Amino acid sequence: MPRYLIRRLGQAVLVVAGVIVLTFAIMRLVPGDPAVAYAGPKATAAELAQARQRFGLDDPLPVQLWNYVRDLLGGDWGTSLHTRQPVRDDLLQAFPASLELVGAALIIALVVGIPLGIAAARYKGRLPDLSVRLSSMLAVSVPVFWLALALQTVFASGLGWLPVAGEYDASLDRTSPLHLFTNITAVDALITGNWPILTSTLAHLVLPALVIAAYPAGVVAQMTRAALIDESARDHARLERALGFGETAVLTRFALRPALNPVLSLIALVFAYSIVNGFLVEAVFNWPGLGRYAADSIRSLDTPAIAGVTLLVAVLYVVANLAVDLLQGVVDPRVRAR
Amino acid sequence: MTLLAAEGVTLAYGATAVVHDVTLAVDEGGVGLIGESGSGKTTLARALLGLMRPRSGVVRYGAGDLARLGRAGRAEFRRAVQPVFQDGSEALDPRMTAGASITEALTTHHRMSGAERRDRVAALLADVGLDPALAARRPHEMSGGQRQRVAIARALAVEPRLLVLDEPTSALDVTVQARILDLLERLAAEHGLGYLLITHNLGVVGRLCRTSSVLFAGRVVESGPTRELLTRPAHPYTRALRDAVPRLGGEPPRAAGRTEAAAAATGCPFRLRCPLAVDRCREATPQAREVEGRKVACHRAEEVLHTPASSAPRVPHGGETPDAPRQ
Amino acid sequence: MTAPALTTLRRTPLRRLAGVDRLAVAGAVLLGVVVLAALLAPWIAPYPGDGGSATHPLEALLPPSGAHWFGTDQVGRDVFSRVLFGARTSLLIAVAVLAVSGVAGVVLGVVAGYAGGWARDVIMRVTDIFLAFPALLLSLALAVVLQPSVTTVIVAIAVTWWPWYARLTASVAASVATRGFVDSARCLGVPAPLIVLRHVLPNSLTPVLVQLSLDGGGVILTAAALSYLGLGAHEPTSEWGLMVQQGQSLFTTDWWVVTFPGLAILVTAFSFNVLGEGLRARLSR
Amino acid sequence: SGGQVRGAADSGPQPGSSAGSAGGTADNTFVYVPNLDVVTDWDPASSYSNENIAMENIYESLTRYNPQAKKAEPRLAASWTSSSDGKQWTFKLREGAKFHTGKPVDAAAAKAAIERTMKEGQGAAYIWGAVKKIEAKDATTLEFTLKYPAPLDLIASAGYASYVYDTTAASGDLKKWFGEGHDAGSGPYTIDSWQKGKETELTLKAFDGYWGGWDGQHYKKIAYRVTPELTTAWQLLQRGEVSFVQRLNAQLFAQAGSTDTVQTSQTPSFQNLLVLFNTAAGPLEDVKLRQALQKAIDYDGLVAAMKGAGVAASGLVPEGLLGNIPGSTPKQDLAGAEALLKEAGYGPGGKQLDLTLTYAQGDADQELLVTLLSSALDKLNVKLSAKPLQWTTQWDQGKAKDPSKRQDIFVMYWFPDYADAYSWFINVFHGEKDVQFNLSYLKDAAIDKEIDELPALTATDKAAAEKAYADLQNTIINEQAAVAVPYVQNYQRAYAKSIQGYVDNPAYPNVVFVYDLKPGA
Amino acid sequence: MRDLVVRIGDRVIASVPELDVAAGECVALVGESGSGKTTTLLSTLGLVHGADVRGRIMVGDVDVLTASPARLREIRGSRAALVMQSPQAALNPTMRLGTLMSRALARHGVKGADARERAEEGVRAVLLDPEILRRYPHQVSGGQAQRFAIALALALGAQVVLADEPTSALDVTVQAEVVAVLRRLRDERGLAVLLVSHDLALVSTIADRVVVMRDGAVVESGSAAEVFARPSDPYTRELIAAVPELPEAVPAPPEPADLHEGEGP
Ligand SMILES: Nc1ncnc2c1ncn2[C@@H]1O[C@H](COP(=O)(O)OP(=O)(O)OP(=O)(O)O)[C@@H](O)[C@H]1O
Ligand SMILES: Nc1ncnc2c1ncn2[C@@H]1O[C@H](COP(=O)(O)OP(=O)(O)OP(=O)(O)O)[C@@H](O)[C@H]1O
Ligand SMILES: [Mg+2]
Ligand SMILES: [Mg+2]
Repeated sequence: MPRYLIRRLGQAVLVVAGVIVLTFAIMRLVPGDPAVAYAGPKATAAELAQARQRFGLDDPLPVQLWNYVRDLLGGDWGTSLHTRQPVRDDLLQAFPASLELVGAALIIALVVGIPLGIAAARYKGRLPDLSVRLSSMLAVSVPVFWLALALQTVFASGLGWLPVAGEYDASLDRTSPLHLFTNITAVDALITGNWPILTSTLAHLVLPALVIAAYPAGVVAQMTRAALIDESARDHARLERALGFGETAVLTRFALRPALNPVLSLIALVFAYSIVNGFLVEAVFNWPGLGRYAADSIRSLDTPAIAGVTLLVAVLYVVANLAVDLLQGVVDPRVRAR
Repeated sequence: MTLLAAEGVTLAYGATAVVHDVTLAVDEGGVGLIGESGSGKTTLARALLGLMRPRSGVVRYGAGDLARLGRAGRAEFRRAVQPVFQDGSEALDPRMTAGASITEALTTHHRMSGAERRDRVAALLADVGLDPALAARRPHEMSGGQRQRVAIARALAVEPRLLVLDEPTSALDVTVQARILDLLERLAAEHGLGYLLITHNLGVVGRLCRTSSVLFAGRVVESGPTRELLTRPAHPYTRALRDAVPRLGGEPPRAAGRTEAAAAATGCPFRLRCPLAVDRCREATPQAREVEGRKVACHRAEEVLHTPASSAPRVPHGGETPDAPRQ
Repeated sequence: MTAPALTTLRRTPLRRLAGVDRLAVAGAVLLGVVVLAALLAPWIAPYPGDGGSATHPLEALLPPSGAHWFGTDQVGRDVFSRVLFGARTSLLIAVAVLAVSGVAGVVLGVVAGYAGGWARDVIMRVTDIFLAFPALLLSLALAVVLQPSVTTVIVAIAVTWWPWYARLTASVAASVATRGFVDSARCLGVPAPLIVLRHVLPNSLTPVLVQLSLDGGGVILTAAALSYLGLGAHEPTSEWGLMVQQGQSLFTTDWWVVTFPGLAILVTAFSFNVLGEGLRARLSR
Repeated sequence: SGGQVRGAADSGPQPGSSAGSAGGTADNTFVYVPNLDVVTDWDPASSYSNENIAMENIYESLTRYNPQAKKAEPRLAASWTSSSDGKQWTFKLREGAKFHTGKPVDAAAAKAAIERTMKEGQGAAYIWGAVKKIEAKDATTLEFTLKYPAPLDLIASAGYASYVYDTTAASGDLKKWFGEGHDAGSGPYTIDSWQKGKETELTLKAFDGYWGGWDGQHYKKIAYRVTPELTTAWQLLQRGEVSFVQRLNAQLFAQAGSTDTVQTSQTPSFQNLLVLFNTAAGPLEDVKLRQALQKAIDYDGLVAAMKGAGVAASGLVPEGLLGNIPGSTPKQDLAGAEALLKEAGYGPGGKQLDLTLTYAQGDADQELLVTLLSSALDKLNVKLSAKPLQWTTQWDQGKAKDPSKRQDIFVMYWFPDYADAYSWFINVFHGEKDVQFNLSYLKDAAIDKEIDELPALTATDKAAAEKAYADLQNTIINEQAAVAVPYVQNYQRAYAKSIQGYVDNPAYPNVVFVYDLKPGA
Repeated sequence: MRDLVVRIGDRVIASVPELDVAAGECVALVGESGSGKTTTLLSTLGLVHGADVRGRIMVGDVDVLTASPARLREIRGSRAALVMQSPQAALNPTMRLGTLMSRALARHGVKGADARERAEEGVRAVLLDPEILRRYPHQVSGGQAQRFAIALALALGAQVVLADEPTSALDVTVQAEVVAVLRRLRDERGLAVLLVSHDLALVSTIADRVVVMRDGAVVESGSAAEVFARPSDPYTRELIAAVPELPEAVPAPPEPADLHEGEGP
């Protein structure tokens, strides 16, 4: 296990390094001169030159890259052009909200997707299976930005069951202010026992989380079904049947655990995908997360911010992958032996 | 005359060596290579076929080193040495008809007109006892036996001097297996082919090979005339193998000690499973030496040869001595 | 023993079709309808001009009716006609992206898978890096750099899509490369490029083709998302994502402007998914 | 970041406050819904962006423009006089006004603030361009000496750069201090909390020492809840979660008009849309092409499709301001456009003309213009590549040092910094050393000279000024074809039924003077 | 087990007019690949899916074909247990052997200390250390895994073991070990064994009776000694002829006296 871990870590570091280089390359391709953006429209030639020097824009590219990496490691992710705040602070501000949203979505996806996958595998080829397959395919085919609008119109403004937008009822800030620890509203509300904010946050989470959950739920259901069917056709399932276990028991008590492995390896991918889907959904629901920040930076060609978001999501993906690998070791002892 | 030989070959996948310092020569008579699953038979075959480079040692083809052959030498080697793998369906491209597969072999080394090709394909198929109409079929449209014969026909198409047969029948039914073995025997006799036959089936080697080597954990533990090896094994492992083979109407097979024990990393690799192991076996790796007409790597070979089987490995009996599991 | 095997020979094409997964057929039919709509758009659209540059501001935002099945948009264009023309844009993007990234990915993947060694290491690490960026994210970053246009969308998505095929092909090709028939061809002395072309490539393609058809939906969704964010197609091109974005603020008042293009995306992506899923089910059997 | 508190720490849970009920009116908070981030610059000297919706409630200028009376009225200045030549202005300050820092608002403080703003020279600081000298005669008397005659009472009412603030508020770097979210104004509200990027970005609370006092009904708090999507904003308003939506589209506005819980107001504004053509570089250097583009715009269609959100423009200067020229509303003329294109070698059958255009991200009306224009041009073999951008980005690109990086067509709204037509000309069409707002890059000495004479003419001879404005507009629009003006915006506001006393003041776009409102029942 | 008659589907995959296995008896099903051996074996437990199974299959006093699914699950494992071809693949990779054992025991109503005792006893009976219960399948050798499968059957109290080519994936030396365990249990505990194999040599050393199948039909059956000595069907003769013979050891080593007493085909 340790050796395997070290190799995986090494790979991850390599990928992160590549991600940094690629991000750097893209940033250099962006039209517009960062020095002009920094020095402002009225800058004199001397001021411009000074800005160029400050940003090291006159250095050869490898030196610039090196400086960039050094700054990143030193915690300097640049300054956003549109918020005029350090990108790192912006990200720290926006990320917890995204995490909250995507976390809720993934929980929904797992809670819905896995049982559906089990049901489909249990009744393979019959009506439940067909309906699960079709609905999961629908779920992965639906454009999220459109789904967001549709759900909001129907459930929030039409039926009025759920809040329209926002993270929680803002007036609660005045009646029961929230102490922040993790910056994740629901979590903080929970640990500080701030029930009004917690219930409000959960109510506000439902719609956006459902929208973001559509894709992962579909994928998880499909994958669970496929893996379970695979697994239940294996020799060990036959033995389990021969030991007197019924079909449902074979699926849930025996096949599910090895089948979870491929499902797990999807989670990292789906996690990153969902964060990016937030780019399309957060604006509709006014969710103050990474997605809205990213969308804003893209619209304002805010290179440092775009680079920051890109880096953050890519690194998250790598980390999530690593975490999933470790988790797989928990689920599947064979992995541990590697 | 030796056509192909491994001299002190060590083979490795990544960092782990799986074949250690093996010397083996293939000449015109059949040569057998026996060993349990995972002992390195296929790996050695791949090296002999030039599909894998030895970490140390050389594979000799004729007088030259296989790794150092020039373009022409390599082409000649390719024509002279052909493999037949375990599973016919594996050896044939699933997308090619039998005819196309054989044609590919024909045209790789020779230019041929279309008519010539068709004739040769038909002749080759007939040679291995198949209906030439089979040329139009794809692997999945043929039975295992048919596939294996097509694979043999393909190997024969380049008119090799030597075949490397890696468990050519283990995927097949006993009846089909018998037919293929008959065919090989006949072809070897008719074409004067040399071959290396890899198998874990002692009966097959006994029938087809004049000399044999026994591989254990990547080491040749015994080699010599097949008949000698099978009737009077000098290595405890050879003996265990032979005793474990069930015989039609014969005694129930005997198990050879702690079969789940791994090969030892130091000293004699077999010692953990060996009923005759003594301290010396732990201390020194036995080197191959001549004992009564064969080469054997065992400190106690003479004793094995001359002890009656009563002291041979026993089936552990009763519940009183459960095996100490080893990891 | 050969009897069951022989029956496959006698199968008529019709029977073979019957054996194909019903889902795959359903997907193919649905997709066929979309393709037909795209191809025939200029002839079947009630107002072909509206698919392009015609505008009728005085007829803006008419609800669905006999004259305008899907109503009209902010500048009075027939939404039905634009949805039909939008199929052209979406399918063009999907086909172009899949072709470009498919070819690039397969070529690199086969090389990596067959050659192994450092070539494989280099190619796989590079794909790993690209894979660390979710497709939409990297496309976004690229689309910001490039001028927004359909070509930009194609390039941006293709750049993020090829690594999937490279990785898939590499793993398939690597396992194909260890199969007996490849060894057997090497032992025959067949030159490496020929082995790759003749044996490795054809035997590695099937899963890639299935993946390609599964991905059609993903590409269409990504393209729509890019246009939705204003980084893709622009006026007066008919593009579904763009249509949703422009009609977004009208959803509660003039629902048809957004609903139909959204449904079009859904149906097209769905048909790709059903087809791919059907093919995959067929393949894994 | 343990222990940070979100929300007002000082006002603990209040008994009886109904959680989750209509946010806003119930607890005496006015909730404003902007569609963009509120604050980009907290420095009252350089602030020149959306934060005006907050700044106008925090800071005060000497005067305020009254759109009904069409003149400046007292604010921090209780009264003022000017010399007959218009070069000497004396303002009498209100007594008893206090900064939020506790310091009194006196003439010396006002002088310091305005001088700092002039010195910083950023944002709209140019409005003080005529000022030669400021003197604090006594605690309440502030005297301005001008280089040339200018309407200083109007100038002092400007929406930007006119604020009076406490320049001694910070012990260290004042700009930095502002940037941390502090204020030094004298207005009715002061900053309560500010969290960039959060949904409720900013809250203001009542300043107890406000000179106007807090008798009667007033909102005690203002919250700014950023909501980019119009639909979302509308739904929030409909459900009573917010008080005021800055902007809806025509359809939602119509719906709002027939919704019981909501009231609407529609006001003609001083804000018009400018389609600026790049006269300095690229294909549009050719005046024929610019004229062709002017003719390609479907003016009537656009106004029709806007369904009331805009009215046809007549010249550069909106109705209600001196300099407006009635009866010169443009019309689409595709045949004319085609002929002009042909002359220049383009058009159907000729070369394809590729043009780039930038406009404001998320602005439905500009989007309509772009759709109509690109469709019309498409028929004329002109390919328009339009890019929606956030303002700063669009603007930065427009100001690019390298002319080849600039767009061919720049679409933006313009409204005067104070209620005077001069703003369009001096800012947008006067030649500039470094490009600021002259985004058609027009550089014409004759035009510049005429513009430079405008303030003096306005201050002295109205009729001559009127004629000068008409001439200038003819030159710029018809001869130079530097711009097309498709429409003047109507401000369409929607707000909670309970709010009483709301008046839209077009001189301060989007600003709600919350102190003036009554929360109602 | 009496009167086992199996007919399957419209296409006959396996048709066995009669097949009885008595306690303490080892019956071998032999035949080429695809001849229906596995199908016959699985139908004994009602585990053949997607096929039309007719006839009468009795396991003890339970008619497999008419029994309720619950009753059927009841007898699976506790009356008749399965040992499959590939040892590791037959065990759930994510589960310790002990977990599988205790779940199976719990399924048949044995829990707690009782279960632990039964498990350890079963494992000891196949000459394994109970320590093996703490391992995962990938940590045991093929022979151990196969013996564990037999231990499962013993712990559950099965009277008959259905072994589907239990040794064909194993090396000869390991095979000998598994076969020895089977034989011993048959002799000592009266375990009935239904063995599927295509290795005639192996069968000849262990089976009491032999059933030869081809293309889903039984071509010959009888006592092992009889079938091997005087095969009546040409196909059986071919099968026997195909068994590769080892050169006889000359001189044949004398048999150790303390082993294999009193048995033989
Ligand atoms: N590609 C590979 N990478 C790493 N290890 C391998 C590879 N192929 C084989 N091995 C290992 O090398 C050893 C020898 O394998 P090899 O296939 O040569 O054995 P074999 O004697 O042919 O076995 P069998 O009878 O099962 O075919 C085994 O331990 C096997 O696990
Ligand atoms: N589920 C199934 N559906 C259709 N045909 C099947 C199914 N299972 C088995 N068969 C067919 O039934 C026949 C008998 O299969 P069975 O597995 O019983 O043979 P076998 O004697 O065990 O063969 P082997 O020695 O290869 O294990 C074969 O032709 C097989 O293809
Ligand atoms: Mg092998
Ligand atoms: Mg079988």
